[in-house]
Amino acid sequence: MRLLSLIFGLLMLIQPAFAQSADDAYRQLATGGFTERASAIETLAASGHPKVLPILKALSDGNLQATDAGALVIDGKDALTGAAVTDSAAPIPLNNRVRSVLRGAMGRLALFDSDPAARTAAVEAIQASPTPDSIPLLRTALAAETVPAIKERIESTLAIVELNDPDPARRIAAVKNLGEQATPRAQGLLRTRLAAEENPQVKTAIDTALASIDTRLSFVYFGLNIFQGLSLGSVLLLAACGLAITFGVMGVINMAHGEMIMIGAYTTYVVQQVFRTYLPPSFLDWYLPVAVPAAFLVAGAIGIAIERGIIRFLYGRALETLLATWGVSLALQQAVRSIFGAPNKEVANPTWMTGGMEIVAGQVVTWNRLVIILFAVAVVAGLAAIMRFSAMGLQMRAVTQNRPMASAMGIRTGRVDALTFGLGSGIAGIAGVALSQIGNVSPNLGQAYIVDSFMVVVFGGVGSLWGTIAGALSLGLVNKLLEPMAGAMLGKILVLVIIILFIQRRPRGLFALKGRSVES
Amino acid sequence: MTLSRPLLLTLAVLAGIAVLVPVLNGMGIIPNYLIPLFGKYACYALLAVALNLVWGQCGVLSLGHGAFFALGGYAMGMHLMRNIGTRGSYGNANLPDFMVFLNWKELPWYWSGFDILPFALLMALVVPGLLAFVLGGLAFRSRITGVYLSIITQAMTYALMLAFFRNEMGFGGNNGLTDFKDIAGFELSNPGTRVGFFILSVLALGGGLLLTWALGQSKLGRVMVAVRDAESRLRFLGYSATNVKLAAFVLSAMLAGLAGALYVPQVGIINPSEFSPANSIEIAIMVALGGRGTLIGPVVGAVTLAGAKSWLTGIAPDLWPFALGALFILVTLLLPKGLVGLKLPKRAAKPVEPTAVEEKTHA
Amino acid sequence: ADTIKIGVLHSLSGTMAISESTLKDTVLMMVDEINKNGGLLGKKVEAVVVDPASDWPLFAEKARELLEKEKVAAVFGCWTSVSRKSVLPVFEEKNGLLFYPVQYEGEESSRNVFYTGAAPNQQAIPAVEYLMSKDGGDVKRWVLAGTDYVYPRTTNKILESFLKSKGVAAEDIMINYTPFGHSDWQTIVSDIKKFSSAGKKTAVVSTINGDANVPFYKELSNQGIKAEQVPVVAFSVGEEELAGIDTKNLVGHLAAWNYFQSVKSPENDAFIKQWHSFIKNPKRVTNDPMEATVIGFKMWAQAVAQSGSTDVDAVRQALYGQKVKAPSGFEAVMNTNHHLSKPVMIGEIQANGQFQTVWQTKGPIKADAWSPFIPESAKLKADWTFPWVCGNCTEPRFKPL
Amino acid sequence: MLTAENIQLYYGASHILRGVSVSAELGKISCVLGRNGVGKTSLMRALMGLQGIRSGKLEFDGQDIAAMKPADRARKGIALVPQGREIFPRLTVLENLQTGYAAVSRADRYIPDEIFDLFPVLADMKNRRGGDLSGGQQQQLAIGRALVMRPKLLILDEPTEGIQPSIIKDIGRVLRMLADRGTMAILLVEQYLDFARELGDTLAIMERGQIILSGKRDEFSEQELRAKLAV
Amino acid sequence: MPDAVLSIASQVAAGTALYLDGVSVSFDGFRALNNLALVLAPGEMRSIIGPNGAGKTTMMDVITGKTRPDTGDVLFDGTVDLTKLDEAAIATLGIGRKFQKPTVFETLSVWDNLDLAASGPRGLWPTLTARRTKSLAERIEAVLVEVGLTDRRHILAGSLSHGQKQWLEIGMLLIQDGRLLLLDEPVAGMTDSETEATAALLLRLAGHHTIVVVEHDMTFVRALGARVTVLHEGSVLAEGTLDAVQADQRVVEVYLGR
Ligand SMILES: Nc1ncnc2c1ncn2[C@@H]1O[C@H](COP(=O)(O)OP(=O)(O)OP(=O)(O)O)[C@@H](O)[C@H]1O
Ligand SMILES: Nc1ncnc2c1ncn2[C@@H]1O[C@H](COP(=O)(O)OP(=O)(O)OP(=O)(O)O)[C@@H](O)[C@H]1O
Ligand SMILES: NC(N)=O
Ligand SMILES: [Mg+2]
Ligand SMILES: [Mg+2]
Repeated sequence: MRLLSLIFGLLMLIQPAFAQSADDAYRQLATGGFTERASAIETLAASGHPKVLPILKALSDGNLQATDAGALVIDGKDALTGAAVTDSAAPIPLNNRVRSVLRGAMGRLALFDSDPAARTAAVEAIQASPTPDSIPLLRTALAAETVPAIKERIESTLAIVELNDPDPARRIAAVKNLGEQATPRAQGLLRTRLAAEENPQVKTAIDTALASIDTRLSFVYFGLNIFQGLSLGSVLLLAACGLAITFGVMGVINMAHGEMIMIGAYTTYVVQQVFRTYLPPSFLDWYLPVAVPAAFLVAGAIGIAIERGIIRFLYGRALETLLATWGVSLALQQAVRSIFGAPNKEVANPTWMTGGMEIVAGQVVTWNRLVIILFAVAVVAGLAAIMRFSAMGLQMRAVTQNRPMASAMGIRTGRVDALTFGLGSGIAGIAGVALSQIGNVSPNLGQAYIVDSFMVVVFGGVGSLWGTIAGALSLGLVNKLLEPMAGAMLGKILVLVIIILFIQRRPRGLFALKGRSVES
Repeated sequence: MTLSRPLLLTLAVLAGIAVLVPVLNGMGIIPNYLIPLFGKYACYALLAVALNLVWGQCGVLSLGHGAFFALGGYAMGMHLMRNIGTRGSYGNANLPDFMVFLNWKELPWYWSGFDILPFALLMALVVPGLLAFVLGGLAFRSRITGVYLSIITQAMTYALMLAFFRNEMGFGGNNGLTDFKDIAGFELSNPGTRVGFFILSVLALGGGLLLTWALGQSKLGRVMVAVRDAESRLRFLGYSATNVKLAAFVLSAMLAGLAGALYVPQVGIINPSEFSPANSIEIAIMVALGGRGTLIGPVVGAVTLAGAKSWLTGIAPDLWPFALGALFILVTLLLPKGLVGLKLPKRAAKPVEPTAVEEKTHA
Repeated sequence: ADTIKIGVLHSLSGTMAISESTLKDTVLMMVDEINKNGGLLGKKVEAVVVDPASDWPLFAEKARELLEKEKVAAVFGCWTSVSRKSVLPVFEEKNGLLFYPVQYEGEESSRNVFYTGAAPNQQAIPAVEYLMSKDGGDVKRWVLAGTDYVYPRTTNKILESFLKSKGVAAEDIMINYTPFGHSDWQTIVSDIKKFSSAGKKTAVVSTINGDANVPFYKELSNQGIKAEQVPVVAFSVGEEELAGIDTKNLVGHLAAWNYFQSVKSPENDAFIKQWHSFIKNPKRVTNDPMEATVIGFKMWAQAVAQSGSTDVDAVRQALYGQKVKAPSGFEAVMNTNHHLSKPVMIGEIQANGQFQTVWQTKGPIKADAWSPFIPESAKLKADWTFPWVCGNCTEPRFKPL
Repeated sequence: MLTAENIQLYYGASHILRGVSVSAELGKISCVLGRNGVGKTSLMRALMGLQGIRSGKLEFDGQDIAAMKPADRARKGIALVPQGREIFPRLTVLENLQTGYAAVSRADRYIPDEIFDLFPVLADMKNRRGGDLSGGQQQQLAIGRALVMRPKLLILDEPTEGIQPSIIKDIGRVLRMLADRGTMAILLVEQYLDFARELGDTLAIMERGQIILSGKRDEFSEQELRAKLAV
Repeated sequence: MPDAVLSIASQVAAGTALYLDGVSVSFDGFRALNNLALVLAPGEMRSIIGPNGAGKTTMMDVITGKTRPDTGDVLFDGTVDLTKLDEAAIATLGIGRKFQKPTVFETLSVWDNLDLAASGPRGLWPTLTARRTKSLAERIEAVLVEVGLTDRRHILAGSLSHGQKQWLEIGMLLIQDGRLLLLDEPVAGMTDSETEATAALLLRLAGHHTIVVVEHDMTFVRALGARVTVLHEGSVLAEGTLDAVQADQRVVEVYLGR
C-alpha cells in the first residue's frame, strides 16, 4: 500500500524532468559545475532509481568522490557498479545551493521512510523551500501519514504553497492554517500575500490571521527577550561573582580578576585538548564537568599564590592593590600569550550544549545559555551557602571587617585571607569555563569582563552577594529590553547612563546596608 | 605664603627642561623625534597632577579622568580639523573629510566657533569643567563616595567612548580626528612648532604644579585632607564637603582638559580610545606609581610609566608587560609612598595616613 | 650600515595582538628567507620589531621612532584603520614607506603607503554579486551587520548604494552596528532570524571585526541559522579566526578574500610549508593578511633590488608595476594608485576550519582607492605617476603642455 | 599564669613602654590604672600580640609567647576586650559572638547562657548588626564576645566605658565570680578608681610608660592612689 | 510638615534654645526615639542619662541633622527648623557636637584639627584665602592648654590615645565656639581628676552656651549640678534634679541598679 502510493507520487514528479537520462545526470554530478550538479540531483531524485538515495546520502555526507573520467566513487568502489576503482578520486564539492537542492531531493525521497524521524526531517526539508511541484507529493504523503505531528507539519507546508493557489477557498484555508502557526515566517508570507491579494474575503481572512499572529508573536518575543536578559544577567553574574568576594568582601581592587576568568577558560581549553588527545571520542562530551573543578583549582591556586606573594602585604592599603594587581594582570596576560600564543583558542560546546530548543516560531532557547543560567544559579547558591552557613564564611567576613580584632579572636587571618582570595579566584575560574562556551578564549578575555564585573558588584552594593545577583540580573534584563529598541550601541550607552542615575538615588548600590554599621 | 624648597626645586627643574631641551635639540644632541615624545610626557604628567588634585588631596578616585582629557583633546582636534580647510581629500572647505564621505551636508551646530582658536581653547577648559560640574554636582550632593563615585566616573567615560564611536555623533567615529595641518599659522610638522608645544606643555605642567601646591598650602588644602579623612565629620564643623569636592573636581577636570588640548597637536590624532576605561585606570596607576598625595609624585609616575612604555615596547616587544607588571608590583611592595618615597628617605615631608582611614573611605 | 633595517609595527599585546602577532611572524619569516638567500643589495635585512600594544597614539610614537631613530627603509604594519590613520601623518612627514596588509574601507591613497589588502571593490562588492547570483542563492534581502567603526560603516555605505542600484528596496536591507568586542549576540541573531523569515531569501553581510566574531558564530550556530537558509558572508573572518571557532555547524557560511589557505597552487604549497617550518607548528593556518604581507614584502624587496637602493623615492618609483606571483596562484600587480590587482575568491567554511572556494574571479581585479559608489569620492582619482602625482584629485596635478 | 617583664615598645621613634612588667594569676584580678596616654592600651595590645614589642619577656602558662601571633595566643587562652569596642560592624550580634568559636575546641562551640543572663540586650538584639548597636550595647557585646572564648586570661581595656551604672555593677559581680572560680586570670585596665579598688586584687599605676606603683589592693589608701593619678 | 503646624510649634517654642517635640525615629521597625520631647532655655545646661540604647545618641543625631526624624518638631532658637537643614548648615548655626566615639581628622595634626574647627567663615573662597592670624594662633594655644595637648600639637591626631582624642574633640568643640554644645559621653575613659576638670570646664562655659551632656558617670553628673533628664526606650522617663531622679524607683530599676 505504502509502496504503491510512493511510486504513484514519484511518477507524478517525474513528468517535467524527463529531458535528461540518468546516465547524463550521473556524469554531470561527477564533473559538472555547481549549476549542473544541482539539476543533476533533481533529475536523479525524480528518476526513482534505487541507487539514487545512497548516492545522494554519500554526497551529502561528503563521502561521494569523482574520478577525472567521471565515475562516481564511494569508499573506493564505483557507486553504480560496485567495482573497485583505482583511479584517483576527489570528493565532490558542494555549495549552499547544491546543498539545499540535495536536502530537498532527499527529503522528497524520505517522505515515505518507515522511520517517523526521517519523515519529519523530510517534511522540514521541503518546508524550507517548498515549490508548487511538491504539492502532489505532499498530498500523497498526507494521506498516508499516521503520526499526527507529522500530519500537522505536512498541512502547514501545504498551506505555504497553497497560499498562492488560484482557488480563493484554498487560499482562505491556507491563511487559516498559517494564522494558527504564529511564526514570523507565516507573518511574512501573509503580508506578502496581502499586498497581492484582491479577493476581499481572503483579505479579511488575512487581516484576522495577521492580527492573531501579531499578538501571539509579541508574547513570544517578550518571553524570549526576558530569557535573553536572564542569560546576559547570568553571564554578568558569573563574571562578577568572584569579584564580589575578592573586591566586595575583601576590599582588594582586584584588576587581575579578569585574568582569573581567562585562566579558567584556558584550563577548559587544556582539559578539552587532553580529552581529545588521550581519550576515546565518545568521552569528549564530558570534558566540561572535568573542566569546572580543574578551573576552580587552577585559578584558585594562582589566586592563593598572588595573595600570599603580594596582596597580604597590602591590607589596609586598599588603593595600592589597584597598582599591584594591574601589574599582575599585565604579567598574566603576557604569560598566557607566551605559552598559548596570541590568537584565539577553540573551545567547542559539547554536543549536549549545542543547538537549542525551539520554543515556538523558530525562536530558539539555546542549550549553552540555558545551561549557563542554571550553572550560575548553582554557583551562586553554593557561594551563598559558604558565606552564610560555614564557619569559614563567618571568619572571612570577620577578617575583612576588622583584621586585628579577628586575629585576637583566634582566627588565623593569613589562612583565611589566602583561602578567601583563592575562593574568589577559583569562582572567577569557574566563570571562565562558562564564558568559554559562549565567547572567545584569548589572552584578552579577562579585559572584556573586568569593567562589567566591577560595575555589577558596585551597582549591586559592595559586600552584598544579593546585591551582586540583583545587579547582574537587572543590568542584563535592562540591557536586553533596551537593545531591540535602541540597538546594541545606544542600548549599552543607556545602561551606563541608567547606572549613573540610579547610583544617585542609591549612593551605596542596590542592596546598600543602612544605618550606623556602614560608617563604622 | 613662601614657596617651599621641593616646589622651588621642581619648578627650577621644569624651567631648566623647558630651556635646555630645545637648546640641546638645536645643537643636535636631542634628536627631533624625542621632542613630541617629551611633550606628550609633559601632558600625561599634567593629567596625573590633575587627578592627584582630587584623588591625592580629596580622596576622590575618579576613574574617568581620561574623559576630561579626551574632551579637551577633541576641542583642540575640532579646531585643527577646521583649520584643514580645503586641504582635505575631498577639498571641501566647510566639512571635514569624514563628514563628506558620510554624506553630511552641513556642519553640525556644535562645531561652530571651533575655527577660532581662543574659542576652542576656552571650550577645552569649559566642556570638561561643565561635565565635571554636572556629574560631580549630582554625585557629591547625593553623597556618593569611594568606589561608587569611581564607578560612575568610569561609567561616564565608558558611555562617552561608545558615544564617540558612533559616527552619527559627528566626531569622526572610531578613527576620530586626524590629518591635522597647522595651528595659528604654524605647521604642525615643523620642528619649531613641536618645540613650541613642548615648551607650552612644560609651562602648563609647571602652572598645574604651582596651582596644586598653592591649594595644598591653603586652609582649603587642609579642608580637602579632612574631606579625604572623615568627610562626614567635617560636615559637623559646618564645612560643605560637597562644595569642596566639587571645586576640586571641576578644577581638576579643567586641568585635564588643558592637558588634552596640548596633547592632541603633538600626537596628531584624537579618537575615542582616549575615553576607554583602561586609559583612565592608567592615569590612576601613574599617580599611585609616583606617589599619591605628594606634589611631584604624579609627575614622576607619569613620566616613568609613559617613558617605560616607550622604551620597553621598543627594546623588549615580547616581554615588556612582564617588566612593567613587575615594576608596579615591586613599587607597591617596597615603596608604599610610590617612587618619590625612594628619593626622600626618612625625612618624610607629609606623613602617611594610618591604615584604618583608607579602608573606611574607600573599601 | 651593513644591514638594511625594516620596521615591524604590529601589536603584540592588547586586543589586536590576536590578529596582528601572526603578521609580525610573517614578516620575520620573509626576512629570514631573504637573508638565507643572500640578503638584499648584498646586505642582510634586519627586522626591528616594536610593540604598539593596540594603543593608537603609541602607534604614531613607534612609527616616528622607527623612521627617525632606527632609520628603517620600510615599515610593515598596522591592522586597524585607526592605527593606520594615526601613523599616516608621521609617514608623510618623514617620507617613510608603510606596507599595510589588511582589507580596509578604501578612500585613501597616500604617497607613503602601499595598500596590499583588499579595497571594497575587491571583496565586498564581488561577494554581494555572488550572493545575488543563482549559485549564491539568489538573495533578495540583506542584513548588513558590522562593528561600529569606519571600515564597516564605509563598506556598508558602499554596499547599500550598490544594492539600491541593483533594485533592492530599502525595507529589504537591515543595518546593524555593534560595539567592539560585542559578546552578547542573542538579540541580534534572533532579529536576523525574524528578518530572514519574511519569505525572501536572506543573507547576512558581516563586517564584524575581531573579538566579536567568535561569540557571533557560536550564537549563530546554536540558534540554528544554517548556511543553506541564511548564508553569512564575512570580510574579516579568515582561517586564523576560524581556528578559534568550532566550525562543525558553520559549514557553508562564506567569506570573501583574495586568498585562502586551501588554494591549490605551487606558490601556496611552498608558502604553507615555509610557514609551518618557520613557526614550528604544522597546525598553524595561513590567511589573507599574511598573504598580503608576503606580497608587500616581496614587492618591496624586488623594488629595492631593481632600483639598487633603499631610498624611499627610488623604491616607490620601482614599486609601480611590480609583479609578484602570489600564493593565491595569481600574479599580483602594484598599481599606481598604491593598491594591488588581486583575484577575488569566495569560500565556504568547511568542518575542518578551512574554506572551500566556491567562486572566484577569472583574473586579478584592480583595487579602487576611491569608491565610485560614494558621490564625492567617485570624482577622485589616485595616480602617483606623472602627470597626476596625486592620491586624491579630480584632474592631473601637472597639465601636459 | 601571665608574666610580662621589662617590656619595651616603640611607635616609630617614640618610646612608649619603658620596661613595664605586669603579671596575672589564676583566680585573681590585676588592675592597671593610669592617666590618658600613658601606655595602658599599648601594653594590652602588646600582650595580645596586636602590637609588636622591641624587647622584653612574655610568658603565658609557662610558655614563651613573645613570638606568637595573636590568633595563636587566643587559641592558648588569652582574650581581649579592646578599648573602642572593635565590634565587627556588619556581622550580627550572634555572629559577633560566634567569632569566638575559632579559639575553642569543637565541644565548646556554643554560647554560654550566662552571657545572655549578664547582658540580656544581646539576646534581644541577636540578629541586629553589631555596628547598629548603641555604644554601650557594643561594649557589652565586646565583653560577651571575649567570654565566648572561655579564656584562661581575660584582658579588659576600660570595659565599663559607656555602660550604664546598673550593668557596670553586674559586670563587677561577674568578673568577681569568674575570678573566684579559679580557672581564669583577669587583667583589667580602668580609669574608674572606685571600680578598680573594689575589684582589683592587685593594683598597678602607670605613668609615662612605666609602672610607678604596684602591689596588693590593701597596700594603698584611696588618697594615695588619687594623688598618683592626678596631674 | 505643613507650615501651619510649624507655626504653632514655633509659637510654643518661642524663646527656647532647643525645642524637641513628638520626635520619633525608627530603624527597620525598631523605635529608637518615641515621641520624645525636650526643651532647653538659652544658656541652660542639661544632663541626659538613660540606659544603653535609650536613644541619647540618636537624639543628638536628630539635632545635628545626621538622622531625619520620622515625625516631630526640632527647633533651634525657637524658630529654625533643623529637620530641613543638612549637617553643615546646622553646624554653621552654631551647633557643635562631640561624638560618643571620638572622631577627629586622623591625618591632620592636632593643631590643624583645631584650626579647622575654629569659628570663622566656612565658604570655599574664605577658606582658600584664610590666613594664619596671630589671634587665631593664640586661641588655639589657649585651647591646647585647656585640653592638655600642648606638647602634642604637631602630632597627627591619629596617633593620639583614646583619651587624648576625647580631649582633642572637646577642644574642637571649645574653639568652634557654638551656641549649642552637644557632648556625648565626654568623660568616658578619663581619670577621676580629669573628670573633675571637665566638669569645671563645662560649668565655666554654661551661661554663655546652651549645653547638653550625655553621661553615665554619676559623679560627673553630680558635679555638673544641672537639671537631669532620663531617657528610656526613646522617650523621657523622668526629669528633675539628680537627687530627685536618683530617688525615682523606675530610674533605679532600668538604669542605676541596686
Ligand atoms: N599608632 C600610634 N602611633 C604613634 N603613637 C601612638 C600610637 N598609638 C598611641 N600612641 C601614643 O602612645 C601613647 C600611649 O597610648 P595608649 O593608647 O597606650 O595610651 P592609654 O594609656 O591607653 O591612654 P587612654 O587612657 O587615653 O586610653 C600616647 O601618647 C599616644 O599618643
Ligand atoms: N541603624 C540602626 N538599626 C537598628 N537599630 C539601631 C540603629 N541605630 C540605632 N539603633 C538602636 O537604637 C537604639 C538607640 O541607640 P542610641 O545609640 O541612641 O542609644 P544611646 O542612648 O546613645 O545608648 P548608649 O548609652 O549605649 O550610647 C539602640 O537600641 C540601637 O541598637
Ligand atoms: N581595515 C580594517 N579591517 O580595519
Ligand atoms: Mg587606652
Ligand atoms: Mg550613645
